[in-house]
Amino acid sequence: MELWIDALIVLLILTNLKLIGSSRLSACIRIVALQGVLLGILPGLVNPDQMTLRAILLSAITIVFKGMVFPWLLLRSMRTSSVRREMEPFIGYSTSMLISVGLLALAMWMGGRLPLPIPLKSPLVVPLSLFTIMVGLLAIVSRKKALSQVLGYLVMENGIYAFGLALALKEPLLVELGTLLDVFMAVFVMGIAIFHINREFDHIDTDLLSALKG
Amino acid sequence: MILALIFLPIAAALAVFGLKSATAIRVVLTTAAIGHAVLTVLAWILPPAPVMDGWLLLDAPGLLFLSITSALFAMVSLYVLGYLQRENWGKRQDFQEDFLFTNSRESAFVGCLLLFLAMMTLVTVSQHFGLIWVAVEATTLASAPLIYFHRHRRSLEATWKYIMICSVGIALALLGNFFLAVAATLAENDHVPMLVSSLTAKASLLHVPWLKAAFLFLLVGYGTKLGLAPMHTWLPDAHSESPSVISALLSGALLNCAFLAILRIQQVLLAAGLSLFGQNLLLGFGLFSMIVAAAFMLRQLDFKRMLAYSSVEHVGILSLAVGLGANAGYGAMLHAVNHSLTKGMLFLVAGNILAVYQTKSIREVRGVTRVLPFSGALWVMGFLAITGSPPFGTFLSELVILKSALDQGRFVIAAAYLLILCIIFVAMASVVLSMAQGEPGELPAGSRNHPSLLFPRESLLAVIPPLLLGVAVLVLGIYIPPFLQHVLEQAARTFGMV
Amino acid sequence: MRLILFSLMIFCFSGICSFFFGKNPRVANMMGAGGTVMGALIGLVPASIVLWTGRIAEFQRSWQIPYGSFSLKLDALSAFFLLTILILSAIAAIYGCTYLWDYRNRKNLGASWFFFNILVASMVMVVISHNGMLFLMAWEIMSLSSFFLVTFEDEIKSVRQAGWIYLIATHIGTAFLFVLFILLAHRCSSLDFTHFIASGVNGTSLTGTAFLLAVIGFGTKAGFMPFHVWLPEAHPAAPSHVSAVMSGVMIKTGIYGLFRTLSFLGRPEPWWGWLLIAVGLTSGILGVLFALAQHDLKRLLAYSSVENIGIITLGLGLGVLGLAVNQPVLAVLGFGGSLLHVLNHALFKGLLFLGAGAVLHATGVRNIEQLGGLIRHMPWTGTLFLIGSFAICGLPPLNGFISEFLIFVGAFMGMGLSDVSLSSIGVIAGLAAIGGLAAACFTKAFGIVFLGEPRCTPALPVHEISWSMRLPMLLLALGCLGIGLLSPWIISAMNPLIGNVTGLLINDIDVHLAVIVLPLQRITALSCFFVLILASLILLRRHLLSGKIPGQSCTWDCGFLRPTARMQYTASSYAQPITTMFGFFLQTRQTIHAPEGLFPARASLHTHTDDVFLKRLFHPLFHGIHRLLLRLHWLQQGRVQIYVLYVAVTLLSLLIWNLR
Amino acid sequence: MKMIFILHPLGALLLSPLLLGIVNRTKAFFAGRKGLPLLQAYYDLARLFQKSAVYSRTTSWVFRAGPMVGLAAAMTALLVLPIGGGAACLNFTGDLIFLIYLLGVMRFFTVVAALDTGSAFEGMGASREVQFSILAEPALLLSLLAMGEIGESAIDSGIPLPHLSLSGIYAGLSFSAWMHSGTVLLLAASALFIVLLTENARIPVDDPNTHLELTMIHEVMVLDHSGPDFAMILYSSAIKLWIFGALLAGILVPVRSGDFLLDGAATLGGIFLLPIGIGVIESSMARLRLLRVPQLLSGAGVLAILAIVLVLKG
Repeated sequence: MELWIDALIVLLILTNLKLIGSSRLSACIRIVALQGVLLGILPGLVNPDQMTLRAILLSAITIVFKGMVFPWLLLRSMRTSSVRREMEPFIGYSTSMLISVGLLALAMWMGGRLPLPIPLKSPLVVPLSLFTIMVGLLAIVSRKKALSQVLGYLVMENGIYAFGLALALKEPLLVELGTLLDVFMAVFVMGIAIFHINREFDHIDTDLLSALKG
Repeated sequence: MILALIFLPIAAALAVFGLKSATAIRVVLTTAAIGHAVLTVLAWILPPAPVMDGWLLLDAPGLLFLSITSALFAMVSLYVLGYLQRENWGKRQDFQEDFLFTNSRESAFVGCLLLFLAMMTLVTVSQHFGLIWVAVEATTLASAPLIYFHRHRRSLEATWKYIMICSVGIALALLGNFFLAVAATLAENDHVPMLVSSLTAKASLLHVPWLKAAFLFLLVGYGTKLGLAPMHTWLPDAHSESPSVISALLSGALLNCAFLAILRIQQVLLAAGLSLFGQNLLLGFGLFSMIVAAAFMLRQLDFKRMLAYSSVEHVGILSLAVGLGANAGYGAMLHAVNHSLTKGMLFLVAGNILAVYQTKSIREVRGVTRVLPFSGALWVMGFLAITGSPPFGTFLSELVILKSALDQGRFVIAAAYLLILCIIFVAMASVVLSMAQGEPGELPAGSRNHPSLLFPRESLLAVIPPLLLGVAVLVLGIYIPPFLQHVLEQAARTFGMV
Repeated sequence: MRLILFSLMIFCFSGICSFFFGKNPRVANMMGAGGTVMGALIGLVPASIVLWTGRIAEFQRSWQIPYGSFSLKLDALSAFFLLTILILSAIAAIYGCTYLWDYRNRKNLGASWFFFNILVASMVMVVISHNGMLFLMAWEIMSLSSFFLVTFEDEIKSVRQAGWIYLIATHIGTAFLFVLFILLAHRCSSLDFTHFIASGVNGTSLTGTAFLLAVIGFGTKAGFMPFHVWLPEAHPAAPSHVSAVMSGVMIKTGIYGLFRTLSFLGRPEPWWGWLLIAVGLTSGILGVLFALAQHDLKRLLAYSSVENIGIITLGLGLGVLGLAVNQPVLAVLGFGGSLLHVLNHALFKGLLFLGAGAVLHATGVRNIEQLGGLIRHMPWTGTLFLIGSFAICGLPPLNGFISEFLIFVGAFMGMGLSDVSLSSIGVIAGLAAIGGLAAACFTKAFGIVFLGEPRCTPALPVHEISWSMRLPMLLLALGCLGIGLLSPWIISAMNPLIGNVTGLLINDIDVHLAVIVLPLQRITALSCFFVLILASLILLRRHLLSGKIPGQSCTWDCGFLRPTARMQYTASSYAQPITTMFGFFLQTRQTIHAPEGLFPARASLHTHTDDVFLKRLFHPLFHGIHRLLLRLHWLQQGRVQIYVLYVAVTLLSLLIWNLR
Repeated sequence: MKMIFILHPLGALLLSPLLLGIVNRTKAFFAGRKGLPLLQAYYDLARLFQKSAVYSRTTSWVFRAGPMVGLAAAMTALLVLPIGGGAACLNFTGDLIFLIYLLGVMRFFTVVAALDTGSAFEGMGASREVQFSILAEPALLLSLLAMGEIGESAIDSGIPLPHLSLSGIYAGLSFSAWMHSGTVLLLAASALFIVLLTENARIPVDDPNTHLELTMIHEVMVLDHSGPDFAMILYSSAIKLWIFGALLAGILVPVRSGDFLLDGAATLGGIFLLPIGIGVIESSMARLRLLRVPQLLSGAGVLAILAIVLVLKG
């Protein structure tokens, strides 16, 4: 069982690295979709003993939204907006790879410093989530396109989810649904914003969105 | 009753989304605002019972911030009536870069406004950390379209930054909530519910490292929304590009909500005996924010941006005060009230000036006291109030904070605090005076006010709301009514300060 | 007490009324001025009662603000300042009524009167308030209302600049006062003055700090060098009756504050006295030097206010020193002279500013170099201005001499004592030098403006001012003469006041005052004798010249050549020997186009003396801070990526710092 | 106050013009001329009082008032002036200040009267007058105080705080005072002498005889006065010379018998010797360059300060 968990976690980590490394926008979107699906599976593996209806429902929703709806939205807006297919990073791919490896180490260290009150099946969950969040931030910071920033945001959310779901918090459904809804809304609003940006500027290159300063 | 407070605006919003005719929309807006205000007043008279087994409950700080929000919203909705009238809805030219743009639909605008109100109300009344988070995030989403009311590039850019940065911050806050949950886990299948009350009750059992980490995440997360430097970066853009009414709400009410969220977690830290950890962080952030604000208010070219930075400054003062603790907590509560009223007033007046001069550039605005005597007077008065000169309320709160700093023997902090306040006074004075005084140049065509006549007229709807706010600040400087005093002290005591 | 509250109400009410009647200048004038006069008359009653009897009137109400309580107290000190404030304000109001009339078509007189009344009310409040919060509020309202009065003609750039400097200076000064009061009420739950005296800080290590804070905070308002920078800017900018009030009484509230604070701090230490004397010497000598170098009449008067504040401070320092080394006679004479000079300066500086206002009103010119020969067109103004100048030079038999005489004698007393002697000699030499310089300064001011021939033809036909402007000046002049001739009685009447300040017993004070009263009586006698001789000489001259027709001619000048107005000695050349003698302090800028060639073209010489402290001290300081802060501007680049980076970095660094 | 004290002022009023005559005589003697009669000053005064006056159209009443105020001030000053050990009619604590400020009154009105003519010359003179007085006043004051602080004055009776009033001060300047603190007295006396030369417009500071140099001070200010006005000016300057003479002679002739007449007579002798000294200096020395005068005066100030520091610390 642990084997599977670790494998899954390593897989997630690899998706992060691939996301940072790959240059094609569409590829990135697909990776994010994959991540979403994997995340949906994760809780089931981490604590199989409590596969309540609620947990299952949650996983299902997760997979549906993160694995299908968001990627579909993104791909659609990518097609509608005549956007070039490259990521156009500030920081080169190899450099960002190096950075992300460093971040991975950092995440490991932090995970070590924060012992869980109730040890999980795998000690890697916390580092994984932290790492995913950092990678998301890195994606937001180091990429020019608005789309890629939304991607980064999604990855961040995934990280947070990894944490939340893996710990299967004893929280009423409301909160989780609420959070999920919020994320959905956020991405939705961002999509609209991108649509408008595209209409106003004929590009979604947020690097050029820097008129307001000082 | 609490539910009524929340659902009245929501219902109104839904109604508005359906409506077409402008008058109907405005009627609904006003009625909703007034209703909300009335409900708030009722909440003062007979405290409402907690709802949803303690998830929603109105304690002293909640009541305080709720009333600020409600009062400000009432004023703003009054102002909005005049504002929507003078806005022309067709395509029109932008005055900085001359491209054409339109406004978004009135119904959408008002609807989002009402939703915004509902979500802020939710923040003030909710006791559950998850719920607080949901509400705060919802405020972001509700206010984004408001900032993008004028559909042109700069406002779009501002909106984008607002969404992006705030969402990131909020996401971090979410993680913070999860950390808090971890900290609250006692054993397999047993943990403290995420209610403020229960967390404070069982505070001794919480896991300290996780609690600290949670606090860091929540601080940074909600701090982004609050506008603490260096997470404040979205604030000037959003405030300067959104319509003045929205800016008034953003810095008058929204910041308070984020502040309340941070105070809640501080409350838990206090119960867990970690309050110093939180206070020192808040102190540091507060001072840094003040410094940054001062730096950007010097040689500022855009008066709405200047006001935005002054919000950053006052957020700094607030968190500095909480950091100082003791009596400064009372000062912080009082200052929150004063700042909201004053800043709301200033933004509304800025809206009047903008409407006549058609520019936000400080250099091009001269002789406001001639062109708009009332707005000009209010502008100067607001400046004096916001910089904490007697006899305005801000003076009291800032003095209380200063006194507790000195009484604790923290002379360096007190000195820095005073120095920054003086610098900001200088910066604002040179801006505001240069705008208010002097010979007005020629105004853009179609403005009724002419520098030639000694007593020009202004529309009541544009003057009354800021005037009322200003009077309120003035009164708070001269006399603090006992009931308010009582609630302020209670609120301060809630966060372990007095 | 009720009467004072009543007069306060009158001030506020009339101010507000005149504000609302702003559209009708005549009514606004009537309301504003009338209200001020009436309020002043009512307020004078309790003030004089308290002053003569020494009884203390109090008023206590609780007040719903932190640390606050609405408690007023009218003791002799307050009453004295109250008297000064009310008298001068009322007189200035009468004057302003006519003075402002010319602006009725360009300005909203209502607003001006509103702020004037508020200013008076707040000054009254400052001197009678007995609670820190109340004091601070009144203090700031005073500053703000006077600021709005200064920027009356805000369409002029220099006026805006002046107002700006004034606002900044006074606000920063007030910041020091915040700290001072909080320190005084250290760990107290209230800022009542009684707490200051009771618990306070006296005896603790903070006393010295508190004293320094008071000197800076109140000194900024009073115009101690180097905190005087706002004064020469603001006074010329304001309308003349406002300058009279500001320079005559408003800056004195700073002195009042110092007196008050000293009463909280318990027994002073010697170095306080030394510091005050040093400040006094600096302000006195440099103030009059700068005054001498000015071309603008009102600016000159403003600098001379700095000088007189210096004299007042000398007396104050002497008194503090006396208390510190336990020499009551020093305290009595020093404080007495200082307080009396407060009143005197209010009288003659008010007179001079009103005179300057009359000149401005009649000619529209402020530059001394362009004026001249006015006394033949406006004999009243000229004569009254002469009286004012005579008094401010401290020459007998007018009032200026009396107060300086007190301080002189006090210093003489101190000369013998071991650790006071040096400072006493400083005071003596300083006062003497100030006297000489003041004489130079005001012979220049009066002589160049009113005597000789007009140096350039005035724009509008010069006319004598109306009686409504003449009468106030006349009253002030009479006041100068009266105090000069009635000095012995006035001094003995000041006994309770001095007792209030020094904390000595009435009888002891009488003993010490005896030292000065006899001389004053003789001085009065001699003054009368002087006047007698003068009168007889006048009669003699008339008798000698009777029957003879005095010849009329142009100025003889050794019959050189027919003198023209352009050949007259100018103000700058009159002051030049002295300004060059002290050129080191003044740093006067000169631009010379010397005559060249056999048939030289126009030659010209321009001199300008800016304030050394403003240029060398404050400008660099503020620019330094400014540049330092502008360094931070790279933070806001406009790239959303960078912004998110800030968030991330903050978070990570905090986490690492926390988890390490 | 005994009537006898009136003698001194009256004597001063009568005899002061004589001093001018003595000065001129001395100078004439050194120049090898016969010179004017001793009483020339009286003749001049008489003649001028007879004459009518001529006024410039530029001038106002200030111009006419100047001489009278000056004379009145000088006469009043005589009342507080002791003659040697002999007390003045009126003495009181700090009367020295009153004296100095009366001289200030005199100066003030001379100066404004000069400015009233609107001529370049007189303006120039006025400006120099005030410039020098700035330095002269403190020197005079401090040197007087230094003499007071010697402490001998305590023995004198009747005067409260004798060391702070002229009469008391001068009563104390006996031989013994010279014995134990001669240096102080010498310093004070020399400072006083320099001030005397300045205030009375004497060489090396000023030259009373020339009227047409750009370097004059006092004389140039009174160019336009004529007739009775000029007479008053002449008279008041004579009295001024007398005043300073009395101050200086009081130091240099330390006869303190306690008997008013004796002391007065001795000092009177001193006063009459003084103009001879002035005359000697005037005929033996050239006038200083104007720029040097301030240095001379500040020299006097330094001497005075030195004196007072000596007496206070010694």
